[in-house]
Amino acid sequence: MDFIQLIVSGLASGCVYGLIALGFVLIYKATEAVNFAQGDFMMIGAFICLGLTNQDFWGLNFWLAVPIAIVIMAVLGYLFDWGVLRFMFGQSQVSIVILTIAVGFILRFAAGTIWSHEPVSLETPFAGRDISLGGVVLGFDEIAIIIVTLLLTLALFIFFSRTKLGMAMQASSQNQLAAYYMGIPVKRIQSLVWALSGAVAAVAGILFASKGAIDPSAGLLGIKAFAAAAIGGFGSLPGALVGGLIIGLVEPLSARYGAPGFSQIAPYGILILVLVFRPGGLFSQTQKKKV
Amino acid sequence: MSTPSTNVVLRIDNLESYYGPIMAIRGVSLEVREGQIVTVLGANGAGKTTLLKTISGVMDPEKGTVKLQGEEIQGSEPNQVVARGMVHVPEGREIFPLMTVAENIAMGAYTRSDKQAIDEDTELVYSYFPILKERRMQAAGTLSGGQQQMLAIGRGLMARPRIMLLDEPSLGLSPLLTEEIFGIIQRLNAEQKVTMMLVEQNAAVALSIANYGYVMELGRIVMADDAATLAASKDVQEFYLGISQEENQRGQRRWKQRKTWR
Amino acid sequence: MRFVFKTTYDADINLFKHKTQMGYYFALFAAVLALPLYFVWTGNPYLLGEITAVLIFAIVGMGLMLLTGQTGLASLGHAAFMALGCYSNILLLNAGVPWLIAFPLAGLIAGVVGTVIALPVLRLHGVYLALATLALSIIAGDIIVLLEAYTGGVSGIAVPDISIFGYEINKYANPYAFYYVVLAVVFIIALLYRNLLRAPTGRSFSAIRDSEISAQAMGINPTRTKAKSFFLSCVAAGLAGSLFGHSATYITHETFDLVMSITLLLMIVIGGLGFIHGAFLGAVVVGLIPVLIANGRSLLATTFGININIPGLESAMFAAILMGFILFEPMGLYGRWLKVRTYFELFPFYRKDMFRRQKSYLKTERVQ
Amino acid sequence: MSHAPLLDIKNVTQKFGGVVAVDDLTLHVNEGEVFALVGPNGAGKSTVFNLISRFYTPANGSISFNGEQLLDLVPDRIPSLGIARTFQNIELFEQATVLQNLLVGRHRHRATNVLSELFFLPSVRREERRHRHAVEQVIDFLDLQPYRDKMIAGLPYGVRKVVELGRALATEPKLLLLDEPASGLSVEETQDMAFWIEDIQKQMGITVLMVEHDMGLVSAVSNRVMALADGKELATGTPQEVQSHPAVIEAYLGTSGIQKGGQQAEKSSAAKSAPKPAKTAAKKASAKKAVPKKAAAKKPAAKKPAARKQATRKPASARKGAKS
Repeated sequence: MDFIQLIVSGLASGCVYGLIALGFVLIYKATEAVNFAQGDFMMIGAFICLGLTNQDFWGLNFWLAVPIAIVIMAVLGYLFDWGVLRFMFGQSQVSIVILTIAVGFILRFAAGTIWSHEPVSLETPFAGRDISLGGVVLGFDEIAIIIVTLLLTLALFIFFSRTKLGMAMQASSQNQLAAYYMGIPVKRIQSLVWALSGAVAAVAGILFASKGAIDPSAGLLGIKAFAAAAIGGFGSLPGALVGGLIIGLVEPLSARYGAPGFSQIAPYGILILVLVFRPGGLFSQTQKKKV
Repeated sequence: MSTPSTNVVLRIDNLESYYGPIMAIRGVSLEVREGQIVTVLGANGAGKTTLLKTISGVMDPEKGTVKLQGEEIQGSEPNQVVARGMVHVPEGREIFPLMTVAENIAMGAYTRSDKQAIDEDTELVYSYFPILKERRMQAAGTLSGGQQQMLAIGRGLMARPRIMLLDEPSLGLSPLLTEEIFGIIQRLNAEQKVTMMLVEQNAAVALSIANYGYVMELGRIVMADDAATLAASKDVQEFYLGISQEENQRGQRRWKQRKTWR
Repeated sequence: MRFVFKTTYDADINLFKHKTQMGYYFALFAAVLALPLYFVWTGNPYLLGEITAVLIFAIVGMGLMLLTGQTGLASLGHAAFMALGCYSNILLLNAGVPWLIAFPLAGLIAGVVGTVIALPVLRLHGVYLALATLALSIIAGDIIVLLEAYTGGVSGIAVPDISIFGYEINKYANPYAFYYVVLAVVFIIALLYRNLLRAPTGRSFSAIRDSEISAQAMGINPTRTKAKSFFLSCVAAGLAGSLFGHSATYITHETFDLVMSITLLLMIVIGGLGFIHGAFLGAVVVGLIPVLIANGRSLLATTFGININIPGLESAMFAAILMGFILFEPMGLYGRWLKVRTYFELFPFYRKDMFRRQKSYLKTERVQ
Repeated sequence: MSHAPLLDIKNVTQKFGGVVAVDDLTLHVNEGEVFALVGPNGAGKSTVFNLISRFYTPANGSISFNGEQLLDLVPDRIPSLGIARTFQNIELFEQATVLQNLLVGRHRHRATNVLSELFFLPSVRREERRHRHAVEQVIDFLDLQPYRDKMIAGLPYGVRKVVELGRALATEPKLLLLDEPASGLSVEETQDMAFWIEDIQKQMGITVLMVEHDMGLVSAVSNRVMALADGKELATGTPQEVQSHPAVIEAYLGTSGIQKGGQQAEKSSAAKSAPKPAKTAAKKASAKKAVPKKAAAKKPAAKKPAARKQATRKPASARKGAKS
């Protein structure tokens, strides 16, 4: 039973990693850039929702606060691309990566200044409630995380592979010039992707904060989500989820059964192993150049 | 519309364009009339590709105007130009390598929403290039060079443009396919009334299907005339068609005959 | 504009394009040699310490530039290789090895171990390589803790002083001597770097960066070439790490953290990727901005009595300034310098739009 | 002259997923000849090159060069045997100058190591001078002087093609693989290319294997031609034989035989001056394959290339006379 309990909580935290990784993959799939601030986006999303709904702050109804927070994050994402990244259009990805690193620092500072550096929990209607299934106690928060993550991944997967807009997003990442030749408004599409990833970050943040406390440095979780995205194969949405779950499971298991200090290293060890044996990740999307 | 041949679709005035500090086009003026096939000839590096890119908004001009059906479009985003009915089919390999052939072709119709007509056009493209139909589930990046060129052209057709800019459609294609592609261009022009602006190294074929031609050298237009007149001109024959007037001496080729416009 | 009329192949092979250029660099060298005199005169060597730190950053910057700028491999793990050099140096010194042997040996160890660790991930490209090295960098901190017996782990370890033939050099006791030691290392590395770039190996590096497949078709072994670049880069990182240790005098598992790795990459991008000058310019920016921010803050406190004490403000300001650099100088500082130089060379014929950016477009990196 | 062929490809098959790109192909290239591969797009021509370069490993078969088994070697060992190549879509080092690109071509002649290069020992300088000298000869040969210190990124397509040829020549190969050397080149530049290929063969003694669609160039420079379709051999022989082969016309050449300058050339002087060899070639083909109807219908097509060959070849020999 203990083992199953461990698995369930591992799955839940894996889902959070997966959600953050989903944000990376969205941006990467559609713009080929890596958003190092995705973890901080998540943190900000959590704080916005928390600021709207917690009794210490505005005290809005939770079900009202969640969509508002998601919309605010989407707008922020859009504005970041529109106001900052658009000046960098066509520049190398390294520059964009560095921009996002810098933004992460600024977001962390902003969050600390606005909401303090103390860890806070999001007050959710399902906090502290659980059901017991044959000896296994499942928290409502854990169930919510798993269900929402699965639905979101599925929805995004369908969006990217079935809809015209989703296809256009992929097209504009693979060849910006050709996408323009097709009449795809590449810049606006990129802004939309940033909005989308902002919304996903908000969802991830809300779920994360409902499960435990959050503070401005929570964004550093993003680094583990990187490992998740890379394990899954950086351009693959289901890959991000699978990668997140792998990391979520490895962590508690290696902490329980491994040597002390090993659980810190294990996720990255797995990442390196995956990259060595499958350089493009589990759901590899790379292709050999044809000459 | 009673006299379509006098209707100017595309008019370029005194266009200048730079690659960094290098002036690639130096004051080009030309016009394309509705229903025409206009070809631009010139050696490599003459600025033909840059000209097309500047027209379609992929590059920003420094000076001058580009008018599409009377409206100035210079310096606008390429997607806005496409929305106005002008499609640029680029040279080389500007495809989406990780998407399938079918998805690439579907992207060609991005600006359209008439699903039934899109399906018909897709079938039309497949009928032009059966090999693409055969390979439609294959990632486009794994096609051979010539097949990618076919894909680029087929995809360009999907936008149902009023005017097409074609940059070296025959690049890397077999003689048979080259012939077929020019047949398709002629048919589109005759049947669908698509106006064409064609840049092509294969000057003989280009002139044979074009109504009007321009010759570019070092970023300038140096000759402009009816295609037939150009084809008969001594300089064009010598430098673009490879026909020499007298028995050729190899020495003459290496120490080039001076072009009269230089 | 100066046109060099080349009459021998040596004109292309020599280090300097012409006599005047050589003159500029000798003048620069003389200036940095004489710099400590100024601080002797003012009697406050605090700023010299900061300049020494900048030079140390320039050493690892050159190493990373070789890897990222020349070979096109982005590393987010260079702080780990600095740590490798630093701890090797300390352990060797503590084992009684003289500094003159321990120091280069530490660089060598960093190079060899770094390459062996990185070898399996060297066939990765772009973001995958960056993430793999990022993982290395994260693991490094934990490994240092695990090896507490040797590294001091969380509680840290003291760094012995430099001793050259009995002459003890400590950053605080004799800052001038320490400055010259660092300067000598900088000079040697810069010279070797330049030498490499004008030789076949340097060309094979940029060949790998620009087109791996055609480099292969020219007979260049990609893995071996990347490994070479990684090795040399790690040696530079190891040497810089050792000097950084001497400069810090006490290090813990947090000294060489992920933030440092990221800062290093920031540094060379801001300086200008692909140019050796970029490593120096970037080091100046990254090294001196925190000093300026701190000075500005103390200035506000002493003259206006305004005490700003918001946690994280400094790093946020630092980040904002970096954002400004990237946004307005995407080609890096060296790119700006080239523009300024062209302006003066062509004066008064410089056109404002000469360096205006033409629209540019990216293609996927997933096809390699 | 009965020694073994320089390049010997035997029963090679290459599949990509379900697609068979090269199907049990056998071909050999003799020392000193110019051998051309022609065929429809996707026939597997470039795949043959990539097999020789060892970018692909065939499912079965063998490839030997000068007695060495290429399949035992890794891609970066191939140039050291003396095989150089160009690419269909130009794979130059974009962020480097023309000179540096050509110097990379000298990589296989490198005699220094990293350590000596770090300290730039006199031996390194000596080697560098030697490489510079060799590269300078290539620059002279290809008239690349105006571009010597220019970045590749800013060069027009035609010049890049020449630089790529130069980089391959800088390796001093025994066998040169040219992948569509004339695609995207103007008539004028194609003629230059033809002269260069001829000089490469005759004066430098380098064997050339090329893929090309411009039948004018193919018939002007090549000794033997093989037509491929669907990875299989369609016909092999002299340019005339292959061009008049009905299956080749059907699958590849088409009726009007479009080529740079081809159409007009036929109408004017060339058609008058040299219809004879073409006719005999056509007759030969029809006699062999016994499809007289088709061959007769395609006669005009078969005529042209030969005519063009005359037009370009003759002056070439004339110049040689003038040179010596």
